[in-house]
Amino acid sequence: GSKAPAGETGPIKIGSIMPISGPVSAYGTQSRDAIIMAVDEINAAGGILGRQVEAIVEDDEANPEKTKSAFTKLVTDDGVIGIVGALTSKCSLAITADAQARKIIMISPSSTNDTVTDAGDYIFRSCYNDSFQGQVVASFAYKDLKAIKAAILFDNTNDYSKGLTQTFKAKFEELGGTVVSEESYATGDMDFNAQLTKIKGTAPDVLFIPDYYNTVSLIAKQVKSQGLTSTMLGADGWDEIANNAGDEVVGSYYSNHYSPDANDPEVKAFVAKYTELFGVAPNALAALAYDATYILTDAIAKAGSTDPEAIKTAMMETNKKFVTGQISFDAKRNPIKSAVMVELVKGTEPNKPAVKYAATVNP
Amino acid sequence: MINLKNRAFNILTLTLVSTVIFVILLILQYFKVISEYTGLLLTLAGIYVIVSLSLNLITGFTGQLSLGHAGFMCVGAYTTAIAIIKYGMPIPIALILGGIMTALFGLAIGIPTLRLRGDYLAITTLGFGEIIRVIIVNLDSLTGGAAGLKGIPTFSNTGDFIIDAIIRFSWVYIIMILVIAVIHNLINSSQGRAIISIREDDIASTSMGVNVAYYKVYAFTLSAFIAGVGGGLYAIFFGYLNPAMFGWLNSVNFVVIVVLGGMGSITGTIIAAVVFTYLQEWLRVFADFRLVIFGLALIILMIFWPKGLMGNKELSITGFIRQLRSGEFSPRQIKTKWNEFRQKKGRKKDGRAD
Amino acid sequence: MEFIQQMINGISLGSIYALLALGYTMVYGIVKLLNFAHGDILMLGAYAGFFILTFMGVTPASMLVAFIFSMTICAILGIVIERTCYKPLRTSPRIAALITAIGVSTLIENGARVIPFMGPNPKQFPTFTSINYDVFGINISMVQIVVLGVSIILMVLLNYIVNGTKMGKSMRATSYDMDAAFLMGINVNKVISFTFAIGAALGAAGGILYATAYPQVQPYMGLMPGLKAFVAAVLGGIGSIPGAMLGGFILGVAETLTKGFISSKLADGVAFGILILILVVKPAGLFGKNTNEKV
Amino acid sequence: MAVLEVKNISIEFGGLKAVSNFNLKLESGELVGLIGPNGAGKTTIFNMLTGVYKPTTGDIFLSNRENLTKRVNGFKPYQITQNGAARTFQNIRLFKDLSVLDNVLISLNFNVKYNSLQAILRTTAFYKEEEKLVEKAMAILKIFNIDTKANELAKNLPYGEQRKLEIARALATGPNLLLLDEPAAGMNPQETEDLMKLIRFIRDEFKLTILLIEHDMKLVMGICERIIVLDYGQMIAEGPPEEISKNPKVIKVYLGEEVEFDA
Amino acid sequence: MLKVDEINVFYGTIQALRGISFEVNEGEIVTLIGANGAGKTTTLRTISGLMRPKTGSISFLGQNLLKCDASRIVEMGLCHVPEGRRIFANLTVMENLEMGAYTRKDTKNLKADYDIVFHRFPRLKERIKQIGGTLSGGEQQMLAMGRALMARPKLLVLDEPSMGLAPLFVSEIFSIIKDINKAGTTVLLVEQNANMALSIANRAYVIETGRISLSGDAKELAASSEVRKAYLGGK
Ligand SMILES: Nc1ncnc2c1ncn2[C@@H]1O[C@H](COP(=O)(O)OP(=O)(O)OP(=O)(O)O)[C@@H](O)[C@H]1O
Ligand SMILES: Nc1ncnc2c1ncn2[C@@H]1O[C@H](COP(=O)(O)OP(=O)(O)OP(=O)(O)O)[C@@H](O)[C@H]1O
Ligand SMILES: [Mg+2]
Ligand SMILES: [Mg+2]
Repeated sequence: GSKAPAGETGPIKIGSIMPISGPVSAYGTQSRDAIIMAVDEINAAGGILGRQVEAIVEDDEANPEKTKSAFTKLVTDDGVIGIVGALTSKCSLAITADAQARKIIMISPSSTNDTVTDAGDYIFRSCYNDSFQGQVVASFAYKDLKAIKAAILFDNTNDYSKGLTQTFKAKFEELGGTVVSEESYATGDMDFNAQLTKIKGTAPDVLFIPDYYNTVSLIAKQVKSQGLTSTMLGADGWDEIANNAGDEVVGSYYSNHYSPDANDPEVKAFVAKYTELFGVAPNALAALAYDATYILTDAIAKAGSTDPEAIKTAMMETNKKFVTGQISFDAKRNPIKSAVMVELVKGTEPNKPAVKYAATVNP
Repeated sequence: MINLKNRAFNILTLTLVSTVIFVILLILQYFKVISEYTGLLLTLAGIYVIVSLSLNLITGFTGQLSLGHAGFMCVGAYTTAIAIIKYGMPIPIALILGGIMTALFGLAIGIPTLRLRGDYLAITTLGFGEIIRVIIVNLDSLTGGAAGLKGIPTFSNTGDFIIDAIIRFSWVYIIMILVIAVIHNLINSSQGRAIISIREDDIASTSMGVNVAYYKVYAFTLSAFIAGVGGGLYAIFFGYLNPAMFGWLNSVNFVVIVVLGGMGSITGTIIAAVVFTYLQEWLRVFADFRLVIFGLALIILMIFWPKGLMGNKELSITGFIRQLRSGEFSPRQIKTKWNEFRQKKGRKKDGRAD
Repeated sequence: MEFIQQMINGISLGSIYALLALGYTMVYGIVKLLNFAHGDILMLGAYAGFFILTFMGVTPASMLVAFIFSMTICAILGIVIERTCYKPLRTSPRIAALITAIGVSTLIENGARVIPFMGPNPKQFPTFTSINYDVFGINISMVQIVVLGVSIILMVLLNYIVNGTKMGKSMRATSYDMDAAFLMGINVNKVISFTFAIGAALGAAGGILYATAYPQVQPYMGLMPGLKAFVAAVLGGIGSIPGAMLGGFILGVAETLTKGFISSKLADGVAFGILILILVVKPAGLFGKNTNEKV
Repeated sequence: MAVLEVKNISIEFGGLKAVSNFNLKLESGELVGLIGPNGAGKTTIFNMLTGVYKPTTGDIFLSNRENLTKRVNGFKPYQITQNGAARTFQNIRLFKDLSVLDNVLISLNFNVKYNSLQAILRTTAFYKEEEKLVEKAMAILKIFNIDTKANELAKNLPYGEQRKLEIARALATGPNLLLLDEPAAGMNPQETEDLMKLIRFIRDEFKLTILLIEHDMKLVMGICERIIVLDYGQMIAEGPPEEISKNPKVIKVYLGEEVEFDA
Repeated sequence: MLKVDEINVFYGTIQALRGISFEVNEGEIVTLIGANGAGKTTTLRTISGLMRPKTGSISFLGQNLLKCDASRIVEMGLCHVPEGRRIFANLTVMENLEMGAYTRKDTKNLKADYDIVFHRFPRLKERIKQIGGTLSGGEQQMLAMGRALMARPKLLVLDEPSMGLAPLFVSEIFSIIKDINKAGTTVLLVEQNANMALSIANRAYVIETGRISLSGDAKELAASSEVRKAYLGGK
């Protein structure tokens, strides 16, 4: 295998693979900025193991093919010892087997698909996975909202959306509710009237829409114009919806990794600094990428060397409060942490909803 | 036309040249002169060459625009992967199976669409490609659906990454050479001429005794077979498949490669496929500007080389030597050509003035 | 009841496809170019509307300004694109122009992503508060009615231009034989520019209507509708104006009914399946003339 | 023995009877002219004979070189060609972007003695056969005096040579019956004269039966042994040139009064 | 009226015309004759603006044609009936004729002109609604000619108008040419049927591989043995 060829004195190289271009670049650039911010902080504080940290970011356009070549470049040409990435699950899945084989520590900040960490003990993530999140939303719906009938509208061509659908459904039905209708669409669809008409016929209490905010904001408008009154529920993909939708989403809930309005000092410091540096408030993925960088560098520091074996062991010992909460790893290298449910409420201006912390749901 | 006199020489040079290039590349990779990353790109380029050549067979040589080649690749990839994962088949058999399965799809598409021409055929193949994707997304239990298919064992697992990379490269390279040979030999034969005549004028073609329908379907099926094998290699190469890897925009990429290389030119396609693969990587540093540059490049290339790099000609070493000998590249010749070029430019300016 | 509602959903989706297919078919009909960039013109048109509406607020007057502004800008852009990118390729193989169109499309989409005031992030498109009519339990929205109305008006108008005016005559002549058209004294360059201008203006109008129906703008927003419009145009027989219209409706209704009554997972598959079936039966589309050349 | 026998064929285009109840019998070795005013249906008859159009009624019988006679109604054009009838086109339809040699080689494709697998594997059979094909093609080109241009692209030939290549290409399919549609169109009188000699020569050399359409009376009257005159899709006269040229009906609808020709 | 001066025209790198010069005066019939591939069609295409010469100049009615695009040239009154007919294959016969009148401003007289065309070519009248592309070769040739007549040009440029026409119509075409010439239209004619062409023309030029090799009075040229041998066939 290729051990980090960098001499004991050179910088410690960390790779990152993010979609800087392509359809989800909005997420990728924020995550990249957060990673660089973290690395700069670490270097300003004197680095780790007495060495500076260098982050090398490669763009994969959220295309698994590019993720693979970016990974190979980072590992064989640049000699990175760990990877923060990839962003989407399908991209991460394209490299997990390679990372495991080459003993490269990989920590994905945001790939929530359950199977991402299956490839082996070198693969970690800083976000919770779809099963967990689906369960959180389902129990919130059943217990807190007292919903009995749920409908789901999901993206059938997106693993994230599909994964959440399955776990939500399983948990909701286990709790005693019924999923009265389950409709889908394909990535890029803009018209959901057909599905919504069908859903309306089943009169659900809640409508679970596990997708990203840009699609959700479109769906929400059509939900309202169809006169469908069920409470809408979402997951972490809804992050940023408050800035991208109007009053039609008011009254909906979604699960997230953290709530920027929380009173935690870590959160406050991170949000303030990020906003100052980049001019926009960080989204949840940025926070996760920031945390992932720290989890990795902390482990290197704790391991006292760049030996992958040692870092891996140190990673497993992580137990600390980060921006997105207290994090430690379970046996499958998923973080053990709590999720928050946030509610969308009327903002100060019309058509500018605000986010309100609703509940913390623990595993 | 086939140069009959040089027949032994041709076969010999072809085998020799390809073997020598192969061995050199292997040695370079082994001694890390070519980095593993470059090696990976070379391998990927090989797969692109295979699929692009198969597309060229129908688009360049038969003259039928297909926008569904990623769909063919997809069928081959999934078939091969499933054959290996679920049924434990050895790689060669799985690859052939992938090819056959795709050929069946090709046949199923080729026959009903025989009457379609040009853009109507293009949109139909695009539709088939998308239907294939819809099927694969919905066959969750077999294909992993939207989450993709993981854990496809790679070509070898020696524990030494360099050796593994070399083995992987060899698989792709050898199959690529075979594909080149098959297409080249087919095109330069009576059957190949029949295929080309369809592109030129199908009414004249059928009037000269060419069974147009047969050869169209033949080319379509063979093309699908090769694309399927390419897809199979891709699956093993990646170890992971996702339906999103085979969208219609990927099909468009293959069309771009074929046109840039020159419709109906084998060497053109090869060069374009390799350049395309590398360009994708090199331009990555430009982040969001990458595709801006790419778009611009496409426009400029087409305006200046509307027939692609090679037109329908082939790059040939012997031809090049012949040109050298004939003094085509003698200093004097080059000088006159340069002068002609300058004159032409000068005149263009005048042209604008009036 | 649900069936009627789904039909209405389908027709309103179809009218959007139809509107876009019109622009496609226009350009294709005259220059035989699959203008891959048509969807991107739609995007630019929607952005132009977006700027006007954010700047002026949403009123009927500003809506009108948005339409005029965006259609004008896009028409000019259409002409510029034609002059710089397609004109040099008129005598080249058609596929070269197709690749150029792909290049133009890539350039516009990704250019929009790097232009600071557009950027990669989706933006909310300002709209009127939606008015819904509830007729015997059937839900129709104002936007649906407007889109349908505008598409039909534009189709009639286009049909008139192409079949009833001198310009239309020159357009048809140009489409059949460019050299011969020159020899009749037709200024082919002007005709083609006009065609592109109209095509692009239609795209822009489509963009604003599209963004009103699905209120969001982002650089890749033209991709899917562009593809669907392409399918609709082919379905109807490329080059045929009523064909494009019908193709759009068939596609919209087929998609919606599949989602409503078969399975939403198969919608795209079924839509393409219908396309293929129709083409296998009618190889030149529904309204396409199967011009068998005389031997 | 009859090479071609056409019984009562008719075809309509949207109500217009382009050809009605046309009968024709060509004996082996004949050189027959088919003339008639513009739009009389001559090309349409060719199109029916070669399978491009399907006659609405009637039968067509065609014999190949082995004297095997088949009823060829509804055959595809390639099947007709393979059964021994080849044609040229009124509007030249060469494979423009291919070489002159390739144009001829394509016509040899259906008799080729190797299959595509042998071609791909480049077996000896392949090389032997290729060599033969090229020889054969060159021989045909030589007859038309365009063998020196074998490697030029067809579209770069002057019009007259393109017409010759069309004939060469049709000849290469090894036909029993050759159908020529206005072979002299666009040729000047001198070239037409050369062409006449050529047509006679190939007829004798290849033992062909030839049916030709032509408006150049010098050519038609000069080489045809029998002439069939068509008007509005119906045969109005048939006979040797001398007779036809004096037939008042033919003069009225086709030849015109003032035209004199020196055959 | 038309003056072509030293034009050199290329197809890519192939030079098709090598310094061709000639002129056509008002009221004349001038014919260009020459073997296949001599460059006659190329000359006509260059005059009507479909191709551009690399060097040389062309003027029509005192204006420099190289400054005008093809459509402008037609408006000036130069009408070209191209080789291979180039009728609009998807338009009906009537629509094709209407296209011919595209530049006409005097719409009043159109009706009369249609009648003239239909009188000349009764076959076209029979097929008035037929799609141009499905006409027979000769019918298409008639349509091309009829279309040109509808334009009422000052200078009519004809490229092999008799190609593919039945003998009866060949003489008809030539009598039409004579008639419209009498009515005031100048004609530049390219014909393979050199006998006929020379018999109606005032003057003639012989083109040989892109150059003018002979020129002069049509009757005299027709009589010269050189021309007889090369272009008029035998004897
Ligand atoms: N596909 C078609 N559709 C409609 N009419 C047709 C079609 N093909 C031919 N015709 C008509 O049938 C008649 C016969 O045409 P054909 O081409 O056979 O004439 P021809 O005798 O070859 O004439 P020419 O000497 O001018 O070539 C013509 O009037 C023509 O308009
Ligand atoms: N598109 C083209 N590309 C290349 N060469 C061409 C092209 N068109 C014509 N030529 C060449 O230019 C020369 C002149 O051709 P042109 O068509 O003007 O001859 P022509 O005198 O009209 O002959 P014809 O009597 O056959 O119509 C010929 O040598 C021909 O091969
Ligand atoms: Mg004919
Ligand atoms: Mg000519």
